[in-house]
Amino acid sequence: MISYILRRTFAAVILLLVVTAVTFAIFFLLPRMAGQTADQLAQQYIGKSPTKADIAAVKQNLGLDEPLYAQYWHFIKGIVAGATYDLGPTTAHCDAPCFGYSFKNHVAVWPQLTSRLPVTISLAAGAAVMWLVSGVVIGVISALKPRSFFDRAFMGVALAGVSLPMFFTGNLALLLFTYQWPIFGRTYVPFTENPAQWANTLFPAWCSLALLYSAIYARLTRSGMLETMNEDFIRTARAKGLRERRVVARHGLRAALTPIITVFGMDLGLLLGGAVITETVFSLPGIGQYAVQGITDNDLPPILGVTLLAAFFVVIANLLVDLLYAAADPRVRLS
Amino acid sequence: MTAPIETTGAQAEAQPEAVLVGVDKGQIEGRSLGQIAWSRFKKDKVAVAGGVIVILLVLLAVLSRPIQAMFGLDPNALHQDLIDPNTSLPKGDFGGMSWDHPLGVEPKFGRDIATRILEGSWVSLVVAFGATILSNTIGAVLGVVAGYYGGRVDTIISRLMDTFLAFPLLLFAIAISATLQGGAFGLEGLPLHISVLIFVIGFFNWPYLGRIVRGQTLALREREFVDASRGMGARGPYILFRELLPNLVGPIIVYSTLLIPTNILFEASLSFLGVGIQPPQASWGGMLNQAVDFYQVDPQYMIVPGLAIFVTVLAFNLLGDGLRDALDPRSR
Amino acid sequence: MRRSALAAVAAIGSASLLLSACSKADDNGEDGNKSAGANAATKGVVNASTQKGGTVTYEYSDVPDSFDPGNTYYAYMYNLSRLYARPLMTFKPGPGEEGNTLVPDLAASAGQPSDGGKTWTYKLRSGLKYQDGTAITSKDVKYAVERSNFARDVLSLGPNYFQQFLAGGKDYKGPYKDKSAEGLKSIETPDDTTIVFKLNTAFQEFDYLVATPQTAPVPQAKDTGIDYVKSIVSSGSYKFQSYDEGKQAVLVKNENWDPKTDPLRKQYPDKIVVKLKVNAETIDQDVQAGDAIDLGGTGVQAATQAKVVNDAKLKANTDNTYGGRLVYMAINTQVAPFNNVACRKAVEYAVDKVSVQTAEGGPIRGDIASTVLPPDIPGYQKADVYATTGNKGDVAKAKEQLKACGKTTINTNISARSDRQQEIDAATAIIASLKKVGINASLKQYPSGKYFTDYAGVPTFDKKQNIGLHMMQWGADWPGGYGFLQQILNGGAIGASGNTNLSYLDDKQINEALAKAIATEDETARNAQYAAIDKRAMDLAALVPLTYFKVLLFRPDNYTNLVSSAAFSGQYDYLNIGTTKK
Amino acid sequence: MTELSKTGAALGEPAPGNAPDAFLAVRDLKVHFPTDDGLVKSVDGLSFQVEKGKTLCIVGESGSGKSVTSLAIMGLHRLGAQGKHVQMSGEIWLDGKELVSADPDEVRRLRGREMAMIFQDPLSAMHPYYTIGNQIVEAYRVHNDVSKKVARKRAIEMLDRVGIPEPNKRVDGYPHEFSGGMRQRAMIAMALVNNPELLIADEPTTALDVTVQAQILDLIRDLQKEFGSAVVLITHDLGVVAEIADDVLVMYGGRCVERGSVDDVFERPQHPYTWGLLGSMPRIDRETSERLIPVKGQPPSLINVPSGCAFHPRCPYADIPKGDVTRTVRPELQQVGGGHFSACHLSPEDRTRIWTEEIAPKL
Repeated sequence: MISYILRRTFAAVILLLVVTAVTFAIFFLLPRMAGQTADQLAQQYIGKSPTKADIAAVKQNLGLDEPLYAQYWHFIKGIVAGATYDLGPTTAHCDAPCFGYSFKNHVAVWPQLTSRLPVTISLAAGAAVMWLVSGVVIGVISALKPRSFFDRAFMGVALAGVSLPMFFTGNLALLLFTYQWPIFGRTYVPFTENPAQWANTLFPAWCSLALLYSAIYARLTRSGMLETMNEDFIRTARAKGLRERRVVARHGLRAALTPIITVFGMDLGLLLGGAVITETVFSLPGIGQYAVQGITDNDLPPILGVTLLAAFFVVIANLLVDLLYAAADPRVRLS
Repeated sequence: MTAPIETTGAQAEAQPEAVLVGVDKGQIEGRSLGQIAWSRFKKDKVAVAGGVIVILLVLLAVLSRPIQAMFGLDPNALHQDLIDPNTSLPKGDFGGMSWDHPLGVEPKFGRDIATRILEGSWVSLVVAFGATILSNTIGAVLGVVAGYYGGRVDTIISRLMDTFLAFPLLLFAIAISATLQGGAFGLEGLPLHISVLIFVIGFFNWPYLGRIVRGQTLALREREFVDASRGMGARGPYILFRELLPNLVGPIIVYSTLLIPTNILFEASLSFLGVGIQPPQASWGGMLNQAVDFYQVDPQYMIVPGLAIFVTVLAFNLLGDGLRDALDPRSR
Repeated sequence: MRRSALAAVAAIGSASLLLSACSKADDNGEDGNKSAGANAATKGVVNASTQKGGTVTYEYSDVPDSFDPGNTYYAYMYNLSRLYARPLMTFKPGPGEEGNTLVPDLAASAGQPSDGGKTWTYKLRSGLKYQDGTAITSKDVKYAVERSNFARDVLSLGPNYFQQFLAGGKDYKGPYKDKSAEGLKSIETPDDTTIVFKLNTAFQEFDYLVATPQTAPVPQAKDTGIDYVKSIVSSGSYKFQSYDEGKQAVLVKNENWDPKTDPLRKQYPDKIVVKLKVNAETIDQDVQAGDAIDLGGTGVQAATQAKVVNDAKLKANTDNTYGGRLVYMAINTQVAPFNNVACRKAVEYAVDKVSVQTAEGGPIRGDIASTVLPPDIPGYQKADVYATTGNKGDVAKAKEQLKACGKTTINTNISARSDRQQEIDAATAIIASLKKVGINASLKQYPSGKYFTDYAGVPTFDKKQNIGLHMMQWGADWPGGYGFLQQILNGGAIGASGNTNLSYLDDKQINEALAKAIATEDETARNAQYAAIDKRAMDLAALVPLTYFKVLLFRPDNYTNLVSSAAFSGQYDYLNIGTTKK
Repeated sequence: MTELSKTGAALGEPAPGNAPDAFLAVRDLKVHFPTDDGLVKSVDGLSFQVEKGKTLCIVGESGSGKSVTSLAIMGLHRLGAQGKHVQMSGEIWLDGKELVSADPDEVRRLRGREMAMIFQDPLSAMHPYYTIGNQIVEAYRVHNDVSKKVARKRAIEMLDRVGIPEPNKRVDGYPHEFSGGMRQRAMIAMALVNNPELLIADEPTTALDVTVQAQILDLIRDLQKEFGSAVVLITHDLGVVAEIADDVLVMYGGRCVERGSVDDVFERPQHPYTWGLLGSMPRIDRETSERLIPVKGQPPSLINVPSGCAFHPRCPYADIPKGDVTRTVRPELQQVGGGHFSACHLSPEDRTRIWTEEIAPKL
């Protein structure tokens, strides 16, 4: 088991490095794809009628004229050791882990991320609980009575849920619950400040997300459950004379739910990486919204930062899932 | 006579089965599987309904421009006489529904919503299909290669998949399409936006099908007919594309049908966030984006495109589910 | 280019305003203003009161470029920053155009021009102190100007007029690079209360220039460049208690501010809170609840307006007035066939301005425009060179001009800023009306961040992409004709990129007239010249004026001394707003 | 011999309703599954019985209904998702109790205690997430109210009994950590943990290689002796049959085509299908080429079973009886000797002739 953990962790770290490299490269190349020169990039950071000298200065401060690998190296160094940028009279310090420095708003990206993370986590966690519970329960019930009325009804709803665009349901929810009948709050309140308010404002967002995901999970659970209940070991369990309830709970669920851990982990990871649309629709100041902000300001460091953080979450989620899986399924540990 | 204990289990098993079953197994399967699937599918009313709707939608999309021409519809024609300048909302109830404008008109411009939905349909489907084809071509080829050759090739491709799956797809898509908006690759305007969308949506989610195909290939690789053709001295590529791929058509089709709706949603999301199709070109996501400013005073402007997306996606999902169930009854 | 509150408009994406319009220059018989209190703050001070104490809250849906008085270019920050940073001159809190009156702030009196307006001398009031009690000297003012105008690689966000007009400004590298004791030679400080600006050309509106926050004193010892924003040393009636980047700033009374040195500020509330990144709809709710002011000052959301429009009581609490800005479409005089004036005139006649106005949100959003200068800018003179019946455009006349230009049809492109809904809407309407006369324009959108640096502002790019028309909005940097016209009509300043003169009009007559006007001492004469320039530009059909931008503000009940000032794009003057709430 | 005739007699007179004296008796069992494609008649009127201490082997090609029969006895068809749809009729008497009509929970309580089952592929038949011991303990504690500790001791003792080395260590192993043979032994241990009187083994040796096969069979035989339980062993391997069976039942298309003692069926088989099976049974003392007489054609569809004799489409002798009786009339089981039954239209003479002249010499 230990060696397994070590192996997976190592793999995760490598993966993370690769992802950062690729991400960085893309964001380095993108503007150039769009035909931007280092000069033009620098110019964005200066007001109007800039002089050549100004541009040169900015270019140098931002290291825009350095080659890709050099910039990447600085970036990685920044994450590990922090970085400093020469800004004329002062130098801006960006302490480790330095996920970049937004020259548009003159703030280090990392503190911004950490200050916004709680929002995204609140959103993701709350929704996750909702959809996991509802999804799995519904899935199991329908699987035990396949093609029953209940099953058909729920699967119908689930399919509809999967087919509804988030930004549609979200706005509908807003229209109904914050405008038509203003039951829920509009501006995010930190849990630490006022848990009740916190839940109250997040509730519509949770529901909209949960609707989507629980639909997916109901379908996953159902098919997984159906498959498992056809397995030989279920027949064996019955042959032992176990009560059906025990067969389902101890033998069926255990096997059917394990693969769902994987999907759940991945989804959670992705969601933490920025529920961009949900945060936009419900104007929650999470990291997804931060990325969108960066895009409207065309300020790359925040976008890059968020993307990397997101990738980080996914990879970590991946790792945890693998470990969980290994804990759940003895067969994995060997391979 | 005494029974010969010495017979090996393998033989003992092989003999009666093989002999009694008689002629070539593969054939029978090959023939019947498709038939069974089809007959099952036909029985699945819902799926058939989905299929019908999908066909209609595709027709609608393909004929979108001709229809407009035929009835002299212009998605960008203004009807501001139908707008109250002080509220910029359509005059009359239900977003200005009328015989000329069955689905009402837009705020501000009074453009006919029905026509814009029609116009948006082809954009939506072109992007969705394009992206699906792109990602599934990459996925299928790499998947089958990984599965067939195994070893180092497999390792590399699998790692590649992990890497791609680790990318926050939506963020990437947003960032890329936002940056390339002004013009890139000598493209601009609608062609640029469509191709950028196809690229960002298609290029990053190939690993999903890739994994499926790889798995299937691993299973197939050991099957007799592959050994057979290998025995007959067929070379890698031949086996890959003439022997293996045809047997993977099933899963690929199913997965594609299920990927298209996802991509439709994806395109809509990007256009909704304002980094996809750009106005005045009509697109469903774009319409929703516009509608957000008005949803409290003119909800119907938001609901129409929302439902358009919903119905389309639902139809594809129904069809996809039906196909999958037909090919793999256990998943029912 | 004063970005003013437009960015905010874009950010909020607020599309339409629903109140029926009304304001001085607009006599199209709208009756919206007949109701008691509507537009009251544009005519006088509303809730005038001297009540002290309480907390005044400002809310903004976005973040400002910077709180640093030397590094901002937004009207609302010009307005707000005066609470903690006193410029040499400033605007008198007054309704409408009365607010355009300049009054001395840090200076004891208006500037003394000499040498025909090439030299300007200001005397500071006595007894001025920073929040830490140290004295404010003219050196600090000099330093403030140097840092804000000459270190573009550090503080880049503000305008750089001083760099343009101070003698030797082009060669000075700014205080961060040039450590020499005397710094910029063309600003002299003979003693601690005197400051002298030596210009490279006669500039009669210099008082307006020194009314920007850029002249608010900054102690060199305390300046940390870009980080100064985190530790701003107040010279005004309030000082920073806390500053949370991108979230909120809290201002409290500055004990070391002496009322005797300041006839303007009253220091009514105990506390001033500026909340950033507040959801736009929430702002509307809070404003209507009477407990907040929309810092951006651009007006309420579509939904709120829907509520307001049908409610006389609510309507009575609103102010709908000019935002000191012209929404127009520049015709690129260097891109064929618009190098031919006839073709440009064809466009002038073709555009259906009512359609554009409706697309932008109706009369509330702006009045139909026919001149370059908006009505609330000195020098405005009513005129309509290309009048068409009902402003709905005139296809016949347009076709005529087209023929005169030797064309039957034109294919061109029209550029707009992708993140500015209003521009795109206007362009969409224009495209439709141009089509009627055989001009096929297709919309091209570019991110506003690069609009001038990479796209519309780059002549070669426009030629290559055949972009003959540019959507544009312009706000005066100060309520004077020069500040408005110079940036968008001066042919002398056309460069390889970053141009704001999107007509690329390089008309000798205009260029000279501009130089002449700014040197003219007599104000009425000066303004007459601006009017002439305006007319000349219209005769050359350099641009199509679309609407005079207007804002719709909701007056919070609990706040006192609310007065909408033309000097700040119609925003309430933030200097002395108090609250009745304890 | 007397034994055989006795059972034969018992089977001669079917007495529906009242309990037979046999330990396990199946009477006219029918198991049908309705599917989208039609009604699948997996078992269609099957009767047989087994005494304690005896072993009945059910042989037949896949899809002939052998496994379904076993599951029917265990009452496993009526459980789970498809349970509702199964149509079962006939009687299954176990030690005087009738199971088909019995309350499912009653059957459940018998399951694992009085009757236990060994499945074909132990790897998939054991839960991958639980240790072997864990699963045996579970099986034990369902029917015996004892502490985990006791149950565990029992499990270890059983593992030891089925010949698993160092059982007290292996008890905590997972199925995938066991070798095929060991797994099957564990499976058997699990089945026998409650000393069932009826042991059903569904192809217990198929997945294993010869040597292990032999060991497993020996094990089953020994255990049977020890517990004196009745064994129903399902297989398509006549080798296994010859090895272990007392009686043999040949199934074809969901019905019994021939039944009798091992000697009867192996020495004087009466049904062409049985001949086919025997013919296809390899023998090392012959050349491969000449020894196989394969039965041509494919197994019958269980949805629409061929009219008349289900085997006629593949039967080389289908034309010998006059008229098209083989195509129209379904042959009934007829006693062809003491306790030896066969369902075939061929006249006894023809059968003896064909067997002695055509088939036997080739074997």
